[in-house]
Amino acid sequence: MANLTLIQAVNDGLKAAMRDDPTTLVFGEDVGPKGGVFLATEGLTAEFGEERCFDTPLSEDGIIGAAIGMAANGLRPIAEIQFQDFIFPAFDQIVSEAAKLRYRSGGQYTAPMVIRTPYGGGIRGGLYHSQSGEAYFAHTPGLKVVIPSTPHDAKGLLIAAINDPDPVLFMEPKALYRSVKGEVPEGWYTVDLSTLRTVREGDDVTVFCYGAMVPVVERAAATAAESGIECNVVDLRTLMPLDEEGVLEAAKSTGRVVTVHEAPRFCGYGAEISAMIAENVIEYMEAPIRRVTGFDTPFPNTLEHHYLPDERRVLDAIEHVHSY
Amino acid sequence: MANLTLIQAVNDGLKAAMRDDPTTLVFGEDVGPKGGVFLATEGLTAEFGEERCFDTPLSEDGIIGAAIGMAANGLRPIAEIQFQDFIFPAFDQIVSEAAKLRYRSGGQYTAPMVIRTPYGGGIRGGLYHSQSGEAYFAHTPGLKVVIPSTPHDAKGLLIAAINDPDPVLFMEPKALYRSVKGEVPEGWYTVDLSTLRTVREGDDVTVFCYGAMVPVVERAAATAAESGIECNVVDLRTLMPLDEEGVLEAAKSTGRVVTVHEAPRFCGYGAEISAMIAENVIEYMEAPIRRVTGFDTPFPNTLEHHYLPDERRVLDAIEHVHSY
Amino acid sequence: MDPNEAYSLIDADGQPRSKFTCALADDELKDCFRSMLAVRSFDDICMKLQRGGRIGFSIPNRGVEATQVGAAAALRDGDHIFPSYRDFGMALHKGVPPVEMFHNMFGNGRDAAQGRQMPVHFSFVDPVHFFSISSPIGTHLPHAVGAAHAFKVRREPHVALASFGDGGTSSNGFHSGLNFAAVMKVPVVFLCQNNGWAISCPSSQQTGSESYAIKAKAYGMPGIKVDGNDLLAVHEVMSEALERARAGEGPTLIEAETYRMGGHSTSDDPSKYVPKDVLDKWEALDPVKRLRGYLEFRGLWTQEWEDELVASLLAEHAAAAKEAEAEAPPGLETIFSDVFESLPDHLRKQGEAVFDLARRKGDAAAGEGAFPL
Amino acid sequence: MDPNEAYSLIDADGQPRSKFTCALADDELKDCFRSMLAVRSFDDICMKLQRGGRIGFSIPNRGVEATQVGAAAALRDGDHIFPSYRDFGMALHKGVPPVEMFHNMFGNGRDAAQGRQMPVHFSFVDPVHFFSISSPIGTHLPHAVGAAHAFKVRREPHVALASFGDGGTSSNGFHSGLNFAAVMKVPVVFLCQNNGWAISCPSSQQTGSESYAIKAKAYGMPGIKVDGNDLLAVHEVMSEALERARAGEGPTLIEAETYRMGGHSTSDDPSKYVPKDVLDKWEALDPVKRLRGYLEFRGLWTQEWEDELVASLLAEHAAAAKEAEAEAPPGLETIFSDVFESLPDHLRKQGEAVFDLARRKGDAAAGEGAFPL
Ligand SMILES: Cc1ncc(C[n+]2csc(CCOP(=O)(O)OP(=O)(O)O)c2C)c(N)n1
Ligand SMILES: Cc1ncc(C[n+]2csc(CCOP(=O)(O)OP(=O)(O)O)c2C)c(N)n1
Ligand SMILES: [Mg+2]
Ligand SMILES: [Mg+2]
Repeated sequence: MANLTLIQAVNDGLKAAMRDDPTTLVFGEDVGPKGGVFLATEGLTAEFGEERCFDTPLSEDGIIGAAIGMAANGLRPIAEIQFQDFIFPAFDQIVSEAAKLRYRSGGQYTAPMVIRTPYGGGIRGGLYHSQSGEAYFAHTPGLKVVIPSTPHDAKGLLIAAINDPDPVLFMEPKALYRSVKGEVPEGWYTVDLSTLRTVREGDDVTVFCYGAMVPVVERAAATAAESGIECNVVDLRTLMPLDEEGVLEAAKSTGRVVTVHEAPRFCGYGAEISAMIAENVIEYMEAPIRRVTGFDTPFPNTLEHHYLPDERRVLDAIEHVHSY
Repeated sequence: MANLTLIQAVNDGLKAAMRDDPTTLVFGEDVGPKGGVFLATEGLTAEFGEERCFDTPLSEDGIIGAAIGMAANGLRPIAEIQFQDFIFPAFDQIVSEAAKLRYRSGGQYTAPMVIRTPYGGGIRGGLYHSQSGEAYFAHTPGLKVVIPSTPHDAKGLLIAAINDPDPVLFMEPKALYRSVKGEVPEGWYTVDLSTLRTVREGDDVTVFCYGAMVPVVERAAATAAESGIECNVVDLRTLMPLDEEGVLEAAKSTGRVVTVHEAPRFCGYGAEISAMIAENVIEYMEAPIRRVTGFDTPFPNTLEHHYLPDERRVLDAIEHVHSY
Repeated sequence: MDPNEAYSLIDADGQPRSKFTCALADDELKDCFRSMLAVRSFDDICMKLQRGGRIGFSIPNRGVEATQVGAAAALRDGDHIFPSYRDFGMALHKGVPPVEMFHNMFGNGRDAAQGRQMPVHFSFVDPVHFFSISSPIGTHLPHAVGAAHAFKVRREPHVALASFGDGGTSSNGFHSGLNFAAVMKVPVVFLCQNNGWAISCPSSQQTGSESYAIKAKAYGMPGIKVDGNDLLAVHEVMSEALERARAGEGPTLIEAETYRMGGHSTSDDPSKYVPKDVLDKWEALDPVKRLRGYLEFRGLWTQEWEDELVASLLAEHAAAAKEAEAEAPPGLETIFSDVFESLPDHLRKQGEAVFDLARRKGDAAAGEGAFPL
Repeated sequence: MDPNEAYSLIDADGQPRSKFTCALADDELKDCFRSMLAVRSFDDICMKLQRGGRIGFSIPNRGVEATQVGAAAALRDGDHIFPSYRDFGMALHKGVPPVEMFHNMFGNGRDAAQGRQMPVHFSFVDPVHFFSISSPIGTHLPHAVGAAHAFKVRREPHVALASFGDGGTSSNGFHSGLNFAAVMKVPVVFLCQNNGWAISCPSSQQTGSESYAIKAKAYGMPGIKVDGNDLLAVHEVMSEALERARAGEGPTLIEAETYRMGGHSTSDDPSKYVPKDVLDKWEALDPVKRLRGYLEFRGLWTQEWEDELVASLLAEHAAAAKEAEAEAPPGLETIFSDVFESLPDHLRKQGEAVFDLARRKGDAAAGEGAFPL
């Protein structure tokens, strides 16, 4: 075990996967000699050579398009998109191609690949270095969407994603890159996709969250506990395919639900959680299903701390559904 | 008044807007001499000249990008994307640029423009001529999203969209292009954006729908009425900004809600409707909030009639929430 | 070679323009001719099936047979084709059984893709890697680059061929694909079939450049323009480009100048925009006629042989179409399979609901909508 | 002109390479020199503010001043600039008050964009149309094309200038922008500032082409390569391209070959990838030194004059920075305004909730995150 930051765990996971499987390769903008703008790919070119870790021209369309062709022809590409905000030039390749290749060819061609990309706010990145796009991708049939919130999960889920037979969007909460640390096993291991992680047990209010919102929710839950409200905090980890049974069970267990994410609320991922509950277990609900989210505006810069859900806002929602 | 099909109403609306405002112009693939693959733009080049209605190279990125520049510099562009399935090469321009221009410049630059695009299934178009992408756009702050379901609304909402100071995605239900006909006033008129249309009144079950699902829901509601279930059918018409108060009122009025759309369910637009209700008026709900939607798969071809919500499926949901 | 001048070996009647050595042996030449007739036969049957309402859609291929067959003939075993929807001539030449293609045209349960795609959106792995066609234009160019990179890192002597139209040169994928290919120096050949039109958009409104081949300059690769109705010329420039690729010298862009003699698709009415005199000009340059002329010049052609070929192709294709039409549609479960390798819970439940509803309320009825209306 | 050879008028010491007539009058030349010093001054202050933790981010501009100022100087009133984040030299030369720029650097309430954007993402309409900068690379090229189309249909004699980097040539927007511009024949000039790097990616891995200027061939427009550290040469080729555009002759692509002497941004450590000897080579070609040499040759320069300029610029910029730093941050309501022209209900409610929560639970605390970490 080593005590690593989340970004170190990602780096460690990449190395473990690349040592394990010679068909894996990493590419994207600045991932080579520079090691990535966040240093996620540091040391890879040195260890694995330029053929297995290299820089590409500035085209996300080309990065993802080439990855699909590699994946369809026997390699295991791990593509980096420098910020999720810059994934949109490749949206067509992801949505029209990677997501639909298996279906439209009856499995004759497939795209087992991972797209790693940092997402979310908290680094004073303004409109274009802060966005959270999970809802776009979770709404697209054929893609898997994974978001870790701890160093342990970051490494284990990343290796699982690389091993997965389907295209996986692996979203890394950049606000946590260096702000969380944790025990990470050495070498190769996986954390199963489509499993939830119970962060904290409690009988009063269920809080669903993922990524950089997990520590925010943990703090809010700790404060709530001081006034006797015990929260069941669930880290979704894999947003698609989601462990829906697990979500419904957790919702039923308290009858009071809050969902937290950074992305805009309208048609955000939290809406699906609410809808799923309202469709399947509404009779267990004892309070409105609350969402604490980013606002339905672009992401501001100077005022980002107002935009991002913080402990205050989460706690307020917990108290509200608890006292309802 | 003339009795027009929906596509004729679109054509009529374009002409009315272009006669009214000399800064309007129409462009896209095949919209010139050919008049568009669905003939929505027929006759425009002849009447308004090549400077105001013209074909572009095959690049949606270029079409939307150029439209933004025109809009920011005093023109009123009306861009056509031939099928919504082909809007994704322009996703970056729409999401990163059109949607955020006003915000990021403090209103110094704006993008008053309309993107017209046919969407949805029912024409044996398979994966790439059938998709419904409204959730992607409704989730993107800064865009308006409009979907008409009648010839009257198609013309009136289109003109309103063209007159609107913000970028509007105008999605046309291609399955209805020639299958519905209706009275359409001559000349220039608008239907206000962000207003709901009550399609049918009823006290038992509220059904929210839009676009090509409206006639499907109407048929289901008529059948339901035969067995004494009276539906309150609401055509949302403008998906963003939505008349949320109106939606909540309609939901409360029956306490039983069904939402219908063609797009995949997971993180689809229906999820937002459910979430909004579960957050604000859950205490009025007397049954689970049901969604009748496309499946969470790409859009199939031979079996499209199984994929698309039909009267059977809508009726089943109505009966289910009614008898709950 | 000047990228703005089309390279050609035989004239409109198939006579050699000057002395040259033909790399194709007699039987290969005859085989190519057979494939061109096969394309025409397949095409004709599809058009008739579509007019008769028995299939929903097709894409005419008349006029472009020499480009497709000539290019396919230059490929070797192990090379991969990344085609667009108009490229079924390549599949036919590479020996894909017509009945498999008709399974796709009818979207039946024996279609490799379970009728999920529109007609002409083929996908094969055997006897040739003919990559799954998608409708969005230009997306497959970077796929070919990625596949070529896999050949390169595995030190395999194969090449990826990406084929697309003049309209495709405006797409994002053209730009990223050619750029990546040149920077990565991978074994890929880009074949732009300039057939004069992107639906109704003529080349003059597609680009301001002098030719499509010259676009290669923007990426630092050779750009060759070839007479696309001259099978020999297409075969020769393709072969050279493939050899360069195999030798590790990187990608090539080839523009094959040809002409789409029919509409864009069965939904299109080209009389609205195609000038009659241009059609006549190209009719005189008919690729089948030209190869026929050359075969005759080489003493390889008789009318009788051609008549027999045409008859046997018609019989084979008609039988294949009949067989495919008689097949059952895909099972309902195919809506949900192949989204992921294994079926996740939410799709299992959605599938169960379909079967349950069918039991309770009867089956869904097919709609009346038809492609583009 | 050969698009692979950089056009240049003055040598490394500012001496004319051969006889030429300089289109710039004495005062214009002096003004350009002043602007180059202004860029350097602004840049230095921003670097210091960033190192001191007083602003979050900046983009160094040392080395590329001649390109930006030379290009801006060639524009006329009414022309629009579509800049990228490194282009503040153009804004300074066009007379944007430095204090307005510092409002943006500090993201305060007097920033035109209410502190919504990161530093250096400027937007001005007055005294020049300096289009709102966004981070995504290359998206603004088609915007310039659209704006130019508006000039064309209104028969206005203006030109749109789109400025971008070598990395930007790989973007979707480069391809669609140049293609549309040539087909639509609109008055636009594309200025590629080839500064050697796209963050850490050298030109050799950005493209396989011989130059960036030659990419113009793919679109059928003139492509000119110019010595980007030679203000006179930049000004001359820009002026010619602008005249062509104004005369209705369509777009031009200009590659200005220059060098980024600093890091990509304040978050970047270029020592990891920039070779020292290359830096030395370019240091010798410093654009300020070169224009200084030419001014001296023309008898327009004295050390005293320059010292005074530097001192007054420093005083002006320092005062402006101080003023901006003292400004209050934007009001909370600016999170919700300018999403649409008018505030829709759902945003009004979200805004009210923010105020309500602040009343009940106190204000949100600023986080500790800093740009790229
Ligand atoms: C991204 C995208 N935009 C639009 C379309 C609609 N469309 C189908 S084919 C076509 C024209 C293609 O022309 P070209 O590339 O020359 O190929 P050709 O049909 O001539 O073989 C268009 C615009 C599409 N399929 N994909
Ligand atoms: C679409 C997109 N992808 C990635 C980035 C991250 N990024 C910011 S600047 C940059 C390099 C740009 O290089 P160049 O165009 O040469 O401009 P320069 O910084 O050298 O002026 C990259 C990759 C981005 N801003 N946008
Ligand atoms: Mg074509
Ligand atoms: Mg650069």
